[in-house]
Amino acid sequence: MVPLGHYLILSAILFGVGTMGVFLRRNVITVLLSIEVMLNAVNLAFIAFGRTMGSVDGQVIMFFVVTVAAAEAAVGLALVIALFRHRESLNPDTFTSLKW
Amino acid sequence: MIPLYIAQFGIILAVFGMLLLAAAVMVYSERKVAALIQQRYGPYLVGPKGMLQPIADVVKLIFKESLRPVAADRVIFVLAPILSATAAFAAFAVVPFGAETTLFGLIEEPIRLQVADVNVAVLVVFAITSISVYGIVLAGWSSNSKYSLLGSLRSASQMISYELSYGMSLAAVLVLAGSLSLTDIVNAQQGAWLGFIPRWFVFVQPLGFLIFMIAGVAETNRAPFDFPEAEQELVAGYHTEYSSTPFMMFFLAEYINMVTAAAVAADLFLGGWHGPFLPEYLGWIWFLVKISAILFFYIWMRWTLPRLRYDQLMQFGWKVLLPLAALNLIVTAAGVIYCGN
Amino acid sequence: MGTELLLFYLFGAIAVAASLLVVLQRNPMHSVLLLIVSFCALAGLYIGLEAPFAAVVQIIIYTGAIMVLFLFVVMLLNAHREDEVDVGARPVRGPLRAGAVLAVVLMAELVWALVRAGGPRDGALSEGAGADAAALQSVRTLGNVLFTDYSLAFEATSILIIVAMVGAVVLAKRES
Amino acid sequence: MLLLIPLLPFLGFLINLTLGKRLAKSASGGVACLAMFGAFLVSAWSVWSLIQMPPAERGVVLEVAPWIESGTLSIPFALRLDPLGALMILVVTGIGFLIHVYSTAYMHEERDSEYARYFSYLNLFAAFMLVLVLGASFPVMFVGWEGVGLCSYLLIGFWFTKKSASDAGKKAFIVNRIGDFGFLLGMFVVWTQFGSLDFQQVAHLAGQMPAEAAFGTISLATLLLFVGATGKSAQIPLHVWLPDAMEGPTPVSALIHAATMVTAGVYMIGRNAVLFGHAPETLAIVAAVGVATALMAGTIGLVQNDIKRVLAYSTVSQLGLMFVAMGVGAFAAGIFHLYTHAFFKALLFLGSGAVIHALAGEQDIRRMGGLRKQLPVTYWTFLIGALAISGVPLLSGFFSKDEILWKAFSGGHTLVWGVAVVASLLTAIYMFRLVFLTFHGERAPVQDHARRSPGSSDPGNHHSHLHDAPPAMAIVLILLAIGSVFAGYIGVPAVIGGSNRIEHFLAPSFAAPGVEVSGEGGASPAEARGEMSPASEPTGEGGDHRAELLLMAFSSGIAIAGIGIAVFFFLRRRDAADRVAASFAGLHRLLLNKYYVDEIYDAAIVQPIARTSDRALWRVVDAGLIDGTVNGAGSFVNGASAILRRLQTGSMRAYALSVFVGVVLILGYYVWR
Repeated sequence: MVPLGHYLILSAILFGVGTMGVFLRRNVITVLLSIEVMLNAVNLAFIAFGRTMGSVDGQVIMFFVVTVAAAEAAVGLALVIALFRHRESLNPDTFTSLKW
Repeated sequence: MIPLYIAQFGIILAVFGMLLLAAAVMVYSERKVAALIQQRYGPYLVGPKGMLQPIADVVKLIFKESLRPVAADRVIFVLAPILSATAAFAAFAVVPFGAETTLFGLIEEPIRLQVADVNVAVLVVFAITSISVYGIVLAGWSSNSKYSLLGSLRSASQMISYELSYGMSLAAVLVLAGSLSLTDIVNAQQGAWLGFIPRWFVFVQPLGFLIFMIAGVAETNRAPFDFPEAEQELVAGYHTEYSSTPFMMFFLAEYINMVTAAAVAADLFLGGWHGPFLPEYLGWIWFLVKISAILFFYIWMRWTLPRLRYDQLMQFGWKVLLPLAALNLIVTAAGVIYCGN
Repeated sequence: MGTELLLFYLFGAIAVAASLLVVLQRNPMHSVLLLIVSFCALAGLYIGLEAPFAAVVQIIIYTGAIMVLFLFVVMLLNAHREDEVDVGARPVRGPLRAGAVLAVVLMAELVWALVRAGGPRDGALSEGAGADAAALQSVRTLGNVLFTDYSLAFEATSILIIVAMVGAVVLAKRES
Repeated sequence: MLLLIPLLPFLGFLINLTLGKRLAKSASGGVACLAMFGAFLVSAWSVWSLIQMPPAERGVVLEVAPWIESGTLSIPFALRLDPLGALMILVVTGIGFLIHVYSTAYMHEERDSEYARYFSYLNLFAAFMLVLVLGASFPVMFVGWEGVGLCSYLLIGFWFTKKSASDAGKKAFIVNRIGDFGFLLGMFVVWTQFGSLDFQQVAHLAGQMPAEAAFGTISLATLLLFVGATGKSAQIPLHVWLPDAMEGPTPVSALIHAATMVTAGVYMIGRNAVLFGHAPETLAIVAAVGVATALMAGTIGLVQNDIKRVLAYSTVSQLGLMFVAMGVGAFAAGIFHLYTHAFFKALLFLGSGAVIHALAGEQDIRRMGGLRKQLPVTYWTFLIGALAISGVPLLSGFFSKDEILWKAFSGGHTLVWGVAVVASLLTAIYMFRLVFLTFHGERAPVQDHARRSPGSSDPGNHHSHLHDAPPAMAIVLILLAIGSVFAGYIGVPAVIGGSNRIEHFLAPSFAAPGVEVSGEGGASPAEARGEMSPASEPTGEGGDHRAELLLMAFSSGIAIAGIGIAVFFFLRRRDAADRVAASFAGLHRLLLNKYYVDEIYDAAIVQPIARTSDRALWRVVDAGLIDGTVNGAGSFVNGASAILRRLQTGSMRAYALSVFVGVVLILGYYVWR
């Protein structure tokens, strides 16, 4: 029987890793991936809590998170493509101008 | 207790071997059938009626030199075939192919003829299929050749598009059976209506079955949906750059996928191992029969129908198959609620 | 040290390692694959948490759909490597490095907070085990909760998906 | 009912304003005339109903709506009709109507839109004038006061494409502003003194107190009001605008700058008779200014060559005469003269208009002459007007002017009387100079460059032959001629068997309410002036009868003499006139240049103001201070944002970082707490 604390600490670590990625990588796609990592960390925490409470709400919320993640990925990637057409680059720091 | 573990292990080995064997048989029969359809002889030199042809092929492939393009992505190039092969094998793990049996009394309490009895088996199959996409995609991308890339892109988009219809037609059956466990689904098809019509879901879900078959063909990248390896257009598609053992793995994976798809179809729609005239413990024979029938159907289709155009494929998948599947699901659900069972 | 704990450490290690690699190496393609690995590891953890359905969904949706989408984009833009030459990019690397450091700090804070709150040794999960696992595992209960208590949220997400879909199409369409 | 009187013209104005552009000439003109005629009928009816009442309580008050309510100050928008107002509205609406009719013909060459614009202004003027006349309190009157000022500006500058016209308009407006300022101050003083602005109440309160021996508050108030009057009625020192106002269309000059508006000052003093009566100092000043103006304008009029300017100066001098009447406390006489003057001066202006019309805009009398034949109607009517204004016996001018002279004399202001006599002599002379030069003798050939007002020039025929006034004009001229012959007979003085009806009629308006009005003629002003000069307790004793008759004869003699002189110089021996002019070259130039008043004003006031506003106000205050502050604010924001912009890197990850820092800090706080 694995204690709740384990899962929470794991999810904290994953979350930190994801955040790190957001700041370290200079490729929009990778940044999005890092965000996915963060989302999954959160999912893990949810499910662990749900398990502890003995309710399925954790899983339900996890589904919603997944849905949102899917939407986010779709739109985000569409944006990436559009951006790539304008600037031949994927570096988020090249997209600093507020309009073109 | 010990014998039980032994039995389990045995089953795993048996399944593994059976899949390899099935692949070999498929290769042979495919060639034969094709030849017959085209009024040729087909393989007949190696062994009696060329039955050992597949083995010859394997040997040849193994002894070939394994090439790798310079610009290829080393890791992924190696990884891709392994991945697809693994996925192919893994998918079958949750497919039951026979009733509970004591293996002729070798062990006391009966075990199920199935590697792993997961209560969400259907979804597992589904999930693994979705993973098997990566084998192809990565192969195409890593070998860094435009043909491969195009092939992999095509296969990926195609498989994703048809996965939806696949899942929906499957969901209809789940609704009918009221369970995600393949075993339960199979058992739900026991017996017969009016004594002679077997309670197979195919009779309840004709449309569902049709969609499932078509989507299955698309999922396994077989003609008329064999775009990833459309010889006439892109040399050999995603495995253009592959040779020797890696190529063999793709080959293997393709046929095993076919078998798996056929097995799942049999379990979902054709009542699995249930059938007249045979005792429960010989149900696996029925199972084999049904699978072979479906597989023959695959081969038959491949050598009969021409390949579609890519846009036609997509149009069909999104604009015809998906709506139909959705409709089917809705109607089924409504029916289930109405009949209240 | 039961098998469960063993599995937990195994999958946890895989997940963390994979995620770290996702973040730390440059090739986006590899990042995607490694992320898939970490997702699979998480799926394993979910099974350990008696949420097999969640695990399967994790694989089907994340691995089978979202990641394929990423893969597509990576292939489409053929971004083999992170472009070192910043095309007219503002050099804001320094502060961003600081952000990475901050992430580590956050990690430390969280862990510390958890440890102080009873940490790994508390048997929090065990009394949760009292709840019958069957109920948690059964897809039926899940469906009931999803379509009764969370029906509104469910509908909302469906709308969200539609909007996202349309938006993606509009954005990615090459304006002619 | 009372409200209808100003409202009808206002409606006409609205109609012509809104859809006048689309209306045909006949339509817009018709609307305007109809509005005026309606107003005339209504006012006639209300005057009739007023006359039915017993003399004591003749007065109808109509409170239209509450207007200004603030603390103790409460001014309803009220109209009041009393004998004085009755006379005025009859003049305004009656003559106004006639002039509208005249205008339909006179302005006929205008484009439709211009035509409509003209009539809308005219109607608006009428409306405001009626408000001015009927207003029951200072503020209401002030509304009308300002309104007519505006309309006069608009109409003087009607042909605004012509610089001289627009300049004249501006001049008139600005000069009037000065007067209005005085008027306002006067109002304030009255308010502080009496705590009310309603004419009746003010008069009542003033009636209680004795006349001021020395210069006091009332004197101040009245003096300030009088400044306003000088502005409107073109008295020294604010007379300069009226002659230039002749740039406007002739009917406008007739209506606004002869018959109605310019007399507003006189009317205002009459309206506040009681107040002025209590301020002998002011009255003296009024008289002095009036007589000075009369003389000065007369002398200038003697040498001017522009037909309309001559008339303008005569107007100024006549107004001066009216102020003389006011000054000597003969309010009734002043109003009476105002009333008769309205007739013949309108007639004269319209006559000159007819001449100008016939000569396609020629206004210089030296280029005229011998028009008697071609323009018989104009000639005769003009002649009648001239006779009336010069005070030839048995014509309207005679009675009113003689009344004033007699009141002045009997009031003991002999000096004033003397100057007034000279002024009226001059009047006779320059009027007939005008008549002779215009209609008799030989006509100088018309040069085309001499076409003045673009308004009255029609491209059709270049007046190879002259045509007399068209019917619309002719009828109006004749009607006015009749008027100026007989208008005076409502005020035939007692001595020659008449019973000065007008004076009795007006008496209540000049008396403080509550003070018993004796039916006797001339008594009321005396009483209103509160026993200021016992010598003006006249009529009734035999001795004064003789004196009055004597004076009457004398003044009529003066008139005849004036005409005679005119005959000698300008009909028989023109060269003599030129010789006289040559021999007094300096004086002649002085008169010709109107005593250089304009030049003096320009040098003393206009230039300094212009210079200061250019050097100090514009360059320093506006450009320096105001623009400086505004631009300073702008540039400050600019600079600040230039600094703040650094935060807006646009790099999403920088933003994310800022958020993240916050998260870490907050969490850290809770962890280490």
